[in-house]
Amino acid sequence: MQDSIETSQAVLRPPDQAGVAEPPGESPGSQTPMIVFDDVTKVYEPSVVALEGASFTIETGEFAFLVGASGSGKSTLLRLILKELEPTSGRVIVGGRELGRLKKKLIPKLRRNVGCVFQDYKLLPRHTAYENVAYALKVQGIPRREIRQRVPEVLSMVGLAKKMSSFPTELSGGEQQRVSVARAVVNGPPLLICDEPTGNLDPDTSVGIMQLLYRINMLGTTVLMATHDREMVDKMRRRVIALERGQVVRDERRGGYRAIEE
Amino acid sequence: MQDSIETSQAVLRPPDQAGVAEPPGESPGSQTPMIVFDDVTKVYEPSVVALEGASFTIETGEFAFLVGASGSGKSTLLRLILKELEPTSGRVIVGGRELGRLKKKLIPKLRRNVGCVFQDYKLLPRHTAYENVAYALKVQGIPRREIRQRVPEVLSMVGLAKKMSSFPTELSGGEQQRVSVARAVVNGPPLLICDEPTGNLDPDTSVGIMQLLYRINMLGTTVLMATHDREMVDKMRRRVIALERGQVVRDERRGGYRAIEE
Amino acid sequence: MRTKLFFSEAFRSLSGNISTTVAATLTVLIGMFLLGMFIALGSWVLSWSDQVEGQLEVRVFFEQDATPNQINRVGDQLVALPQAESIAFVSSADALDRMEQEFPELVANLSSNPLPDAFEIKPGSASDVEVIAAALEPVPPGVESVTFPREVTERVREVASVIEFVFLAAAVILLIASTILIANTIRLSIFARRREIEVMKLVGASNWFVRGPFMLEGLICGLLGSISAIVLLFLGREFALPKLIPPAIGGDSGVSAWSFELVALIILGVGLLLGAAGAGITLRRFLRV
Amino acid sequence: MRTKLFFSEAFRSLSGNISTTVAATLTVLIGMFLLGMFIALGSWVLSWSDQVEGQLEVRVFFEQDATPNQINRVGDQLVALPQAESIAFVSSADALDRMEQEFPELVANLSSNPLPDAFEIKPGSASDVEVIAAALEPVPPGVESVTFPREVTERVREVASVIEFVFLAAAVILLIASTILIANTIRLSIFARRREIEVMKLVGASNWFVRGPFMLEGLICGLLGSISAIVLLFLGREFALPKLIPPAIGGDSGVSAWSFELVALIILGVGLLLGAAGAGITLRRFLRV
Ligand SMILES: Nc1ncnc2c1ncn2[C@@H]1O[C@H](COP(=O)(O)OP(=O)(O)OP(=O)(O)O)[C@@H](O)[C@H]1O
Ligand SMILES: Nc1ncnc2c1ncn2[C@@H]1O[C@H](COP(=O)(O)OP(=O)(O)OP(=O)(O)O)[C@@H](O)[C@H]1O
Ligand SMILES: [Mg+2]
Ligand SMILES: [Mg+2]
Repeated sequence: MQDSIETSQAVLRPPDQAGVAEPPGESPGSQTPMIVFDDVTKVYEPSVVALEGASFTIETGEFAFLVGASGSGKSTLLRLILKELEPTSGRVIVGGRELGRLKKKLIPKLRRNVGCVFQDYKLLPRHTAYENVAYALKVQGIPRREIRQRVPEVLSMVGLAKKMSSFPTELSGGEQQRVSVARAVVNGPPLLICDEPTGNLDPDTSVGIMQLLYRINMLGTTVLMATHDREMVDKMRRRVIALERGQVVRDERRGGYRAIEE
Repeated sequence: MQDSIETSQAVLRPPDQAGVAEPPGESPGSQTPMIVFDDVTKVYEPSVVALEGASFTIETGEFAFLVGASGSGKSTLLRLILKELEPTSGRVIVGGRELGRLKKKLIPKLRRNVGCVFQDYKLLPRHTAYENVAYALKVQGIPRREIRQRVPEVLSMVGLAKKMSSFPTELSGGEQQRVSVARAVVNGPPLLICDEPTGNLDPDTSVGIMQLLYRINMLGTTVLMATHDREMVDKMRRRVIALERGQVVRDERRGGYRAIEE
Repeated sequence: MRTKLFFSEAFRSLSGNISTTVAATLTVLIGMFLLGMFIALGSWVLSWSDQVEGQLEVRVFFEQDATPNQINRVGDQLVALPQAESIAFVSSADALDRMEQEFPELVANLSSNPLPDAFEIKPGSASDVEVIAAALEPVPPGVESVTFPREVTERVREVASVIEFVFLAAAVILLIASTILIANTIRLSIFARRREIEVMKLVGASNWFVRGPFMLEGLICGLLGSISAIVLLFLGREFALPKLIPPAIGGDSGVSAWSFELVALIILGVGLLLGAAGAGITLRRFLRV
Repeated sequence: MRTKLFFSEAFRSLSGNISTTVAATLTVLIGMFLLGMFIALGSWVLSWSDQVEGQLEVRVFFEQDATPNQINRVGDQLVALPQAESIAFVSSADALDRMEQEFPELVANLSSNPLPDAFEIKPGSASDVEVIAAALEPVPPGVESVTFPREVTERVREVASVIEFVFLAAAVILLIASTILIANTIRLSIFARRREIEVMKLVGASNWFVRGPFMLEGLICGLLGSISAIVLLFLGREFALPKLIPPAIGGDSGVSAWSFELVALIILGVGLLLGAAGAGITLRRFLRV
């Protein structure tokens, strides 16, 4: 019933370096940071302070975890990167472009260059697993032939080769989550943001997904991942940004889920 | 921003023993099992075998974990208990009543006696957190005065005292999940089924929720919980039913997340 | 208690749901407005065609030597006919006066009055014409001939029946159309909330507990829509019509639409019924969880 | 390529969405059916009132001693009038023949023919009556008098204008109502899918990429609805009408509705436009993600 997660590396593509990753008018040698948060505050009307003065920089090619208690502002931070929300104050810069100044017309282009695994999956209910993943390619005008090849590859990678023609309502929670992962990575975006991509997965499947993200990162994609999986964070020893009540309280190069003083 | 999880035991109520827990015409002394699965098979049209010959019995007052890989049939099993689905073959008996023979009219009564935390929360989008929890009491005709007292208590217990008047779209993923937990436990049902109630919660909040479920179990409520939280299962050492491709492959009185031979 | 709950749920739902509420109300409004307009118009046209029919005449001409006695007997006979709405006696002298006005040259040359005495009978409706004529068959003594505009009568009767038919058919079609449209809108608005209904059922709500607020909501939409339609019709009647229709026709005595109150009542009833029943029936499909 | 994608998305959406598709199509169907019925009925009634108006006559009576020359000159003058639809010359002998049939006693006593020669002119419409009469002012030599049914003309003109107004107003109201209803339904059906639109935008779809399939869907609903309405109207005209309307009226030569093709074309155009534009405009609200 469940496919094993394939590990063929062939289908993973290096990110499209002509995308937002490349700021205009700068030499390819000196990489601009992928994400810059500059004193960003987000207040939901009327008075919920979800983020408060968050400042950090994520370099191109980094792999960073975002941790914090439930309600600490992780999803809010990620949604700012997609320009799904506007910050109340401060600047968000993605791939060298300040999002506050990004023209409305260019928002779709930004989003095509930022793969996103949503906490609530956000699958299209009237599209099958295959079509959901294909949609992310169709919006870019990728030729049909290429879509027909890439989508099954990616779905096999997340262990859903046999569920391609199932609709979201016919998939288990974890299967839906994996479709969301597949959709985020299918077009090899330079930046990948994942909001708890393993929350509904058993430990084994989680490890498979993490390996996939790891490999994608190795090929040059910047990955920012919000998670509650303590074990995973502790094992990976990557950069950890910790939020507490909307404030960045810890930012370590090779951190664990908890601060060391604990 | 986040409330600490209260531990006041006063608000927890022992389950209503006059509910489905009590089979008609049997002496109160000899407890009937709470849940009996008798060779249950569930095939989704046209040919997805989600459960295959599952048989087990859960006694009244037990605390049992349901584990298994993503797509192994956990949610399907739990949905059968709520009579949200009908088994393709086999019998499901809850509180002594065979669900296949339950009259349509009595389904609401069954569901009022089975608290359920849904994997996808299933909150009413046009109702606030408070109203979502209150709805589970209103359907029972509980007086308004009592609702006004109980709902805030339960929401405090899950750490959402300050989010009572927020709508689901204004809550973080973990907060929505906790509202779902609060709704499931608010009327002290004799049976509580939880489908990954901590999937979107950080470890600390998860522990708080687990403690809550544990206390509720201590007061006599039967709890059946599907989960991927290996640590939790290993620490609790309670009954573990493991599913694999729809089949019960392990059923241990004091098990861990993995089988011992592994 | 329960009722209070229903109301509070229905109002929450209405306000949380402005978009669908407005849509449903608007649909009721339009359906009921068209229906009301049609009923008013139709009843006016019917009354007008009635009046036109009433202007047809049956004439009874007497022989030159008919006795007053004979004339009176025919007169009594006519008065006894319920179909005869008005009866006028036109003496031969009156007839000559009329002719003199029309053709002065003609009358100037006459040596004697060639015109007979006559009765002119106006029937209640076109179909009464022949009944009256038949009542004078065989012609009573002293009567020379009974004439009536056979062709015109036929014609008026046909036109009237066509008009009646067209308006009846149109009203029925409009009623059916309104019903479908309103049920349709309610169905869509409930369809948009089927997940919500599913959740309600899963946490133990009985069918009636789910249905109550939805039906109340339908009732409220029906009420709002109907009342708006009535207000619109009223405004149209009071302000738009008088300016647009020449008073000569608008003020025609004898021609009148059904009373506005009656039309309003019909609209209100239909609107409420469609709103509530529409919601109740549509829900059935979604309650099977 | 892009177009193909749009089509496949639109069809998927239509079939995955039967409930809302049917609702939207049904709304277009009803709106267009009512509109079509009204246009057909309206144009028929207008043509009928035209015909009734055309039966009004202007009569030109000549003096007893009018010369053929004078009569011809007036005849030429009348022929030159575009408002005169038909012109008939009724000689004094013809007039006497007519009268003899109506009042044989009268004519029997006449020593000479007192009736003058005359022209009977049928105007194109009621308002032309006075134009024709005015053209003969001052009366040409040899003409005794020009008469026309002043009161009846006035009356017919008023009735015709009321009928014209009522049908025009009703058609406009129906058009507005259809527009609102269809926009409404489309709004509801899109509202039910706003989450879907949000997701599309979040994975990088441009506004037009989202809008395309929805508009195509609206177009298809408009097409299906309009065609069904046309078929229904056609069936109604072919099978229902002939059975219900007496042939005497239905077959009236001279009275005719607009051609069915024209009505069908109007319906089709309006339906398609409303479907596509409705979807496009409604979407704007939900594309701001
Ligand atoms: N639309 C909104 N309106 C008002 N408050 C909101 C809204 N969205 C989120 N919040 C609040 O902002 C805070 C941060 O939410 P966010 O979703 O960023 O948390 P999170 O870190 O992702 O939590 P979780 O781990 O539970 O997903 C929470 O307290 C939440 O209630
Ligand atoms: N409505 C449906 N129609 C067809 N197949 C379904 C349907 N619902 C679930 N399935 C399939 O049945 C299997 C079991 O699903 P179920 O939701 O019970 O898994 P699960 O154990 O809860 O998984 P997870 O941990 O990911 O939530 C899966 O393979 C799923 O794809
Ligand atoms: Mg979150
Ligand atoms: Mg599940």
